[in-house]
Amino acid sequence: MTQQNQEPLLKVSNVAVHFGGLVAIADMSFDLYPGELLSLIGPNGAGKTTAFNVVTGFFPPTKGTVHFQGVNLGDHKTHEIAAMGLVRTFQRTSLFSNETAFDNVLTGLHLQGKASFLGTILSLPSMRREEKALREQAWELLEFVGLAHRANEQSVSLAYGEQRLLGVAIALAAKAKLLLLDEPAAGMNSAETHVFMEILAKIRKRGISILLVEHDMPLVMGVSDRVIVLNYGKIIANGTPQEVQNNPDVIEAYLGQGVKQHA
Amino acid sequence: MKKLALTLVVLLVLVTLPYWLADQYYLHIVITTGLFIVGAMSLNLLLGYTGQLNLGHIAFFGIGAYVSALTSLGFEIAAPFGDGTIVVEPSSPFLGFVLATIIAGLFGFIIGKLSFKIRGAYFVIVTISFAEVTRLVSLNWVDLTQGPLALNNIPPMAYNLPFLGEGELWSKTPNYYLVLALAIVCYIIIRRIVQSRVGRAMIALRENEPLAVSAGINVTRYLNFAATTSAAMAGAAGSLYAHYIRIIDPDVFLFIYTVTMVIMVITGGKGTLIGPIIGGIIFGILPVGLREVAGPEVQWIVYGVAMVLIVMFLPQGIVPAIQKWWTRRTGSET
Amino acid sequence: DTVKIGVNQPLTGPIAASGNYVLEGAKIAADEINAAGGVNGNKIELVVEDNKGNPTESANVTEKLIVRDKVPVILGAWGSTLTLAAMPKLMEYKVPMVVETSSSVKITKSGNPYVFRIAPTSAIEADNFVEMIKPLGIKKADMLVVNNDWGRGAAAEFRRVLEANGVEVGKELIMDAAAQDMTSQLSEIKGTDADTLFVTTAVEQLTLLLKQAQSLGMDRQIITTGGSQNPDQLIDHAGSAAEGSKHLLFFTPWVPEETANPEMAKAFIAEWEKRGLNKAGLTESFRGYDGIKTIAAALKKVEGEPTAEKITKALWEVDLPALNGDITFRKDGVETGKPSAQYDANTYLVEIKDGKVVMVQ
Amino acid sequence: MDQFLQHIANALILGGTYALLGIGLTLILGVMKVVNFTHGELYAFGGFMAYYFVSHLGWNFFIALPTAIMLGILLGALIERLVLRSMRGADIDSTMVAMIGCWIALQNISLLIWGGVAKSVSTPFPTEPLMIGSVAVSWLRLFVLVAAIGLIIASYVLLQRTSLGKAMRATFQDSSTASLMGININFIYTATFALGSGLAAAAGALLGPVFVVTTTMGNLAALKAFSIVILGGLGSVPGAMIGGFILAFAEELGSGYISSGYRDAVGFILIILVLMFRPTGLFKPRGERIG
Amino acid sequence: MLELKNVVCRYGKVNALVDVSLSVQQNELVTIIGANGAGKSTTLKAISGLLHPVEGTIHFMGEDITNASAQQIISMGISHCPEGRRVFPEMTVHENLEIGAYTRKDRNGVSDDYEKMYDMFPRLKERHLQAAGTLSGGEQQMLAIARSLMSRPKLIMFDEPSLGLAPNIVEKVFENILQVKESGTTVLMVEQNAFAALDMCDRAYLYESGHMTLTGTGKEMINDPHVRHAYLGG
Ligand SMILES: Nc1ncnc2c1ncn2[C@@H]1O[C@H](COP(=O)(O)OP(=O)(O)OP(=O)(O)O)[C@@H](O)[C@H]1O
Ligand SMILES: Nc1ncnc2c1ncn2[C@@H]1O[C@H](COP(=O)(O)OP(=O)(O)OP(=O)(O)O)[C@@H](O)[C@H]1O
Ligand SMILES: [Mg+2]
Ligand SMILES: [Mg+2]
Repeated sequence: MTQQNQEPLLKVSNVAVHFGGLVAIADMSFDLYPGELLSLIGPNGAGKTTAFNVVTGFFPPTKGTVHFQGVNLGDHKTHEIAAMGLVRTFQRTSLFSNETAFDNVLTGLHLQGKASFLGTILSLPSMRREEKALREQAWELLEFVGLAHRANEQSVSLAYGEQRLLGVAIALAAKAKLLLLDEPAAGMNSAETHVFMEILAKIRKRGISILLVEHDMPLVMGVSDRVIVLNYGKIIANGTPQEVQNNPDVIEAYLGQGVKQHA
Repeated sequence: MKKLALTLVVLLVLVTLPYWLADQYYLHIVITTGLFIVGAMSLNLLLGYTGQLNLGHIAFFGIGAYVSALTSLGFEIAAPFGDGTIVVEPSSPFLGFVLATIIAGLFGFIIGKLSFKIRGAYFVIVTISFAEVTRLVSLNWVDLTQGPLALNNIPPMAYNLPFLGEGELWSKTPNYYLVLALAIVCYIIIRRIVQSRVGRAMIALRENEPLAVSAGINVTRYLNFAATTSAAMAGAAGSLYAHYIRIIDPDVFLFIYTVTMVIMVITGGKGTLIGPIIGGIIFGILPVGLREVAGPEVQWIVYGVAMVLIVMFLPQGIVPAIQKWWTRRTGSET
Repeated sequence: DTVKIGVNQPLTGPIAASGNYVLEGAKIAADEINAAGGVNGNKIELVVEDNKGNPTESANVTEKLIVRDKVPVILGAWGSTLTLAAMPKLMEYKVPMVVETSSSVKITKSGNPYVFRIAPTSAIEADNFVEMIKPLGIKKADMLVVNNDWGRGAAAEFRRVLEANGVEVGKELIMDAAAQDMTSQLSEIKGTDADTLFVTTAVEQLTLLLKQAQSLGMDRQIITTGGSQNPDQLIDHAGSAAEGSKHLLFFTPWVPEETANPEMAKAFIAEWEKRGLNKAGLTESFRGYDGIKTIAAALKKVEGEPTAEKITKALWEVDLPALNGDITFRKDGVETGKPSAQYDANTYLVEIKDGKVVMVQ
Repeated sequence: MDQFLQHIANALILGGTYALLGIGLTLILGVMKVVNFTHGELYAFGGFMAYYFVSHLGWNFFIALPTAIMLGILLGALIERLVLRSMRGADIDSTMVAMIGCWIALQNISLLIWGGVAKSVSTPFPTEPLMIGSVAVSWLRLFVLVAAIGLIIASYVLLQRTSLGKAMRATFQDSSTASLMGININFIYTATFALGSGLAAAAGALLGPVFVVTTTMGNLAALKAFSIVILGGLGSVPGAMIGGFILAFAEELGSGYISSGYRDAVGFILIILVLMFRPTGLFKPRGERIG
Repeated sequence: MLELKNVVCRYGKVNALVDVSLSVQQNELVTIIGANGAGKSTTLKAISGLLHPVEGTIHFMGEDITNASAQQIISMGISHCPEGRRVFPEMTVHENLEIGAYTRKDRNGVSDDYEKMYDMFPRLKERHLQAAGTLSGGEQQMLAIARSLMSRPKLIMFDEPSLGLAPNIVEKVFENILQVKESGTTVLMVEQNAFAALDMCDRAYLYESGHMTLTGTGKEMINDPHVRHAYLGG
């Protein structure tokens, strides 16, 4: 799967993040290659979500740089980074709460539209055509994650697991080249997780690379090409699922003994 | 189909209003209320859709009023740098109207820029502060604004158009049509904005800013657009107000006016298109009705209590409540 | 039948007190007239509207009084901005208004032939003040005025008169009408070597100002202008801080015998007290009384149906003994071609001495 | 120089006044997140009570003060039960409009009761100023400053140290979870609003003698209070105090050395500037994060 | 100890629970499993009074708590660790624990328990002065669990306690839940990690779209073909 010979799609170099005195990420470097599904795992508070925040430009790293397709993201805002095709989901479910599931996705499709301020005020025909196209895409996406039957529900009134899926749909709507998923399967039972694995596979078929943060080991080990383990803001392991799974440090710091039994 | 019919009826009523509304005094009330409704609609664009409450909205209305008045009256001020004076000759009220709209919009843009990171209560206080500053400037820059001495004898709105020729709008009826036209234009613009991708971007900012930006929405850009548009509309209304009332003093910046607009928006239903209009009609008519029946203090008390009751029983506002009731009755999803 | 008279006053909001006093005065006049059988057999009826101390509202209620209630004449509208806001309506409908309080020079100089002002302008007040300058030994003066047409107007006029009479005018500071803390301005004035401070503002702010001047240990002659600052209220509220302050007034209920028409004054004061109204209101309420009396005098001169047009004409001929003096109108703002009417009112200077109000001769 | 010192003294005194205005609102706006337009009315209410007890019933000021505060607490509790309780869960703007309604109604009720004439409250303090060198300071306002600092410390301790205070913060951060902790949230809502109202009344009763008592005295006071609380950072008690002093210095020096007409403008411009650089005020407690 | 009879719950018009009956005996460990949106969380909400059933009754220790307020129910000795953490964001970690013990009077007992919690989750000790809202997801989950234990309840309800926790922490949490049970507290747990949950519990209920469709001992459930296929992905 991984094409090590290629240019990395995402290049994280010596990133550090401090909050006041507190070191969230000490020193982190890794590459992600086109088409790859890379998992980032590690104990709670290791710095995974913070890594997502830095990569997507929610706040700048204290040290180090992030490159996407060779572009230094240092001087770009989050919405610009998203426009480049680098989109994330959120760990604590994050939706447009008072909107229906459908409108959530429709809003997520923002980048697919061009409607300018003036064009909107004049409501040019092209605008109306575009609007129609967007609505169709929104339906497709809901189908894709299997929420079409919930399209007109208020997103708050969806069950936890469904809200997770909707989050993924919104991210997909932004035409991601690289999708950053923060614990997408949290709150899903193993059956649902299997369904989600299939969705992941379909996403990859669309040629979208994925950086996955997840604590569900069967899922991670099942889908990843490569796994990076973060502990106290440092990378302690980087390799295939097999290697990582049997790495004593990783077992010590993160997996614990029960992992086999759960898998 | 039903909808279309309804719209036509409403339009018919509005257009014929001056003819069956015998009493000029009522027409006067309709005109001033109409201008406030435009203010409320524009406020709603910001509050209802981007979720940012602007408690200084009247500033743009006032700026529009002063700009338009000063353009049509002309003025003479000491040059800011060096000595000598800047003299501006009186020009047409219509030019005043255009400038009022543009300059108010410009201020809206600036406020948007200044507070690009500021949200919620903090945005509220920035806007209040801005309005107070404009009030104090209008009060103290006597050379320009006559300060508390007020700008009076403002000429009425005038036109000079290809087919209609020239004219000045002294009487109420033409002023009414002017306000009506402005209101309709603003309504259509707002409607097109909020029902489009642009509107969704604004709502996204209101609902969940982090998610919005990570979906690639440049929220500050849309906030700015909303602020500018809404300010420009308020400015336009202010201009018409100035040429209709024909006196402007720093009291146009009074906080209570913004409060009135906010009341109109919230009781009517923020984030709905007709909410501000319904709220505007109620709180435009209410004082007039009360004036007939109650003493001054009592008028105010009833006014306040009415406000409380409406939001207590319809916290979402009147229009959403009606919509809910309607969908429940017809069972049809809207 | 009855003749309607519109009354446009601030009855709620920050200046409600003054508006209500004027209204009470107007009512006394109306009752008195009706008790005496009305004018030319017609009872008069006051149609009262609240302008909330807000110009737009003032325009609104003027419109309402004229169009809805069909009043042929109006009394109003206390503050100058309120009056200015009402004036275009007078023009539009050609209805006269007797202006009882507003002092802004503008009002009678903006070419509106429907305003008849019985209140003194700041100019008149200042001119009347001239003979006081020497006796009071004023050499150098500062000014502290409220930031509105009234305050700024007064500052300009008194500066004119003082400088014309060889008095040096130092600082001229302003304060926001709503301001409660003037210590900053006062500290600045305290720093100067002037012997007198001229103050123009409403009575509430004046009370604060006197208190704060005292708390800054400031001792110099303080003279207030404008005529709506009631010494009784100052004595009650400011206590020792009010001691020694001097006030320009247009009516002096403490010494009715000193007023223009003592008998009328005594009767008015008696009626006021009989109605259990606050004595502090007298220096405002007399305006309402004189205003209605003026209108009634005009009505008397009208034959037949009293129309706005006839009343306007009749007002010019009024010659009426009133509380402030004998009211007659002269043309003002002639240069505009449409002159307004102005009455040259009397002014009195009083001083607060050991908690009592005494005239300054 | 003397004048400069006088300005500094004035600013300190004024700062105390402003801080006092702010405290009640830190509870209701800062902690409870209710945009409380009745703040000014409770302030005026406190003033009128002080006036009534001292000038009509001839009570000693120091008995009138606590009584006025108690009544303020009661009035606050009443408003909460009658209006706010049924609006729980309604969004912040609707609640704000309800408060605006109460504000307008209350203000005109008091106009009906007290009339438009200003009232003044006689004070137990000497009217002659305390002279420090050439600088004059009013005893009364010195007392206000002390009282303000006292009340601020008290509210700080209440919120940060007592379990009632913690229950308050918890309730307004997440009321349903708070109820899962066994907190009686109905009580907390009423208590918080009542307490905030009591503090507003306290400010009114203390400042009544300093200024005059009028039905509209609350309007400007409320505007200042809002500015101060937000300048300081919502929910931060020390913030409210610092905010009060900063605003006071800006205004005093602004009007002393720029222009008395632009006195308030200086304050407002300062607020805009501060928020541009600190969008959540000077001392906003942290607790937000992304992801 | 706890008994639900024919409970029906609605959100607006949506039926979230239909005719659910369920019981928990003194000192039992009972788990509820089921798909997304099956109504598991709703059940817990109904018990702790965050939500009142439109039909049916709920009894706790013989008393009818169907329409009691959350606060009353909690003070009767029930603790509910809600779905989605719900820590108090602007309060420190330690203050959150203090609030957890809000109903308790025994000062010393409480301070011992702080120590217990910090031993269970050393990470929380490191962070005890940090604003809870700035904790990582998992840290917040630990805090929520610790907070719910602070009240020393008779019955404790966990809604997906393992959610967002690292595997080794999950083990630890489950061990602790067992300890809690040993120490005499009754436990009702909703868990997506069905295998572990069924493995450790005494009895279990299976929910499907608002209905309670199957119940039995943990072992029985694990061996039930339908459960195996639908929830254990086996
Ligand atoms: N805004 C902040 N202020 C202070 N500390 C923070 C902030 N954000 C994160 N932290 C700390 O930084 C560390 C890393 O947080 P992060 O959310 O990246 O962990 P994580 O790897 O995502 O953990 P989890 O698996 O539990 O989600 C945590 O210890 C957290 O307490
Ligand atoms: N606040 C709400 N408003 C409206 N409907 C809701 C609300 N919360 C839950 N629901 C609906 O009630 C049903 C049951 O939800 P519940 O949260 O109990 O499911 P669950 O079993 O906990 O699912 P999950 O395992 O995803 O947490 C779902 O269909 C959900 O859509
Ligand atoms: Mg995380
Ligand atoms: Mg759940």
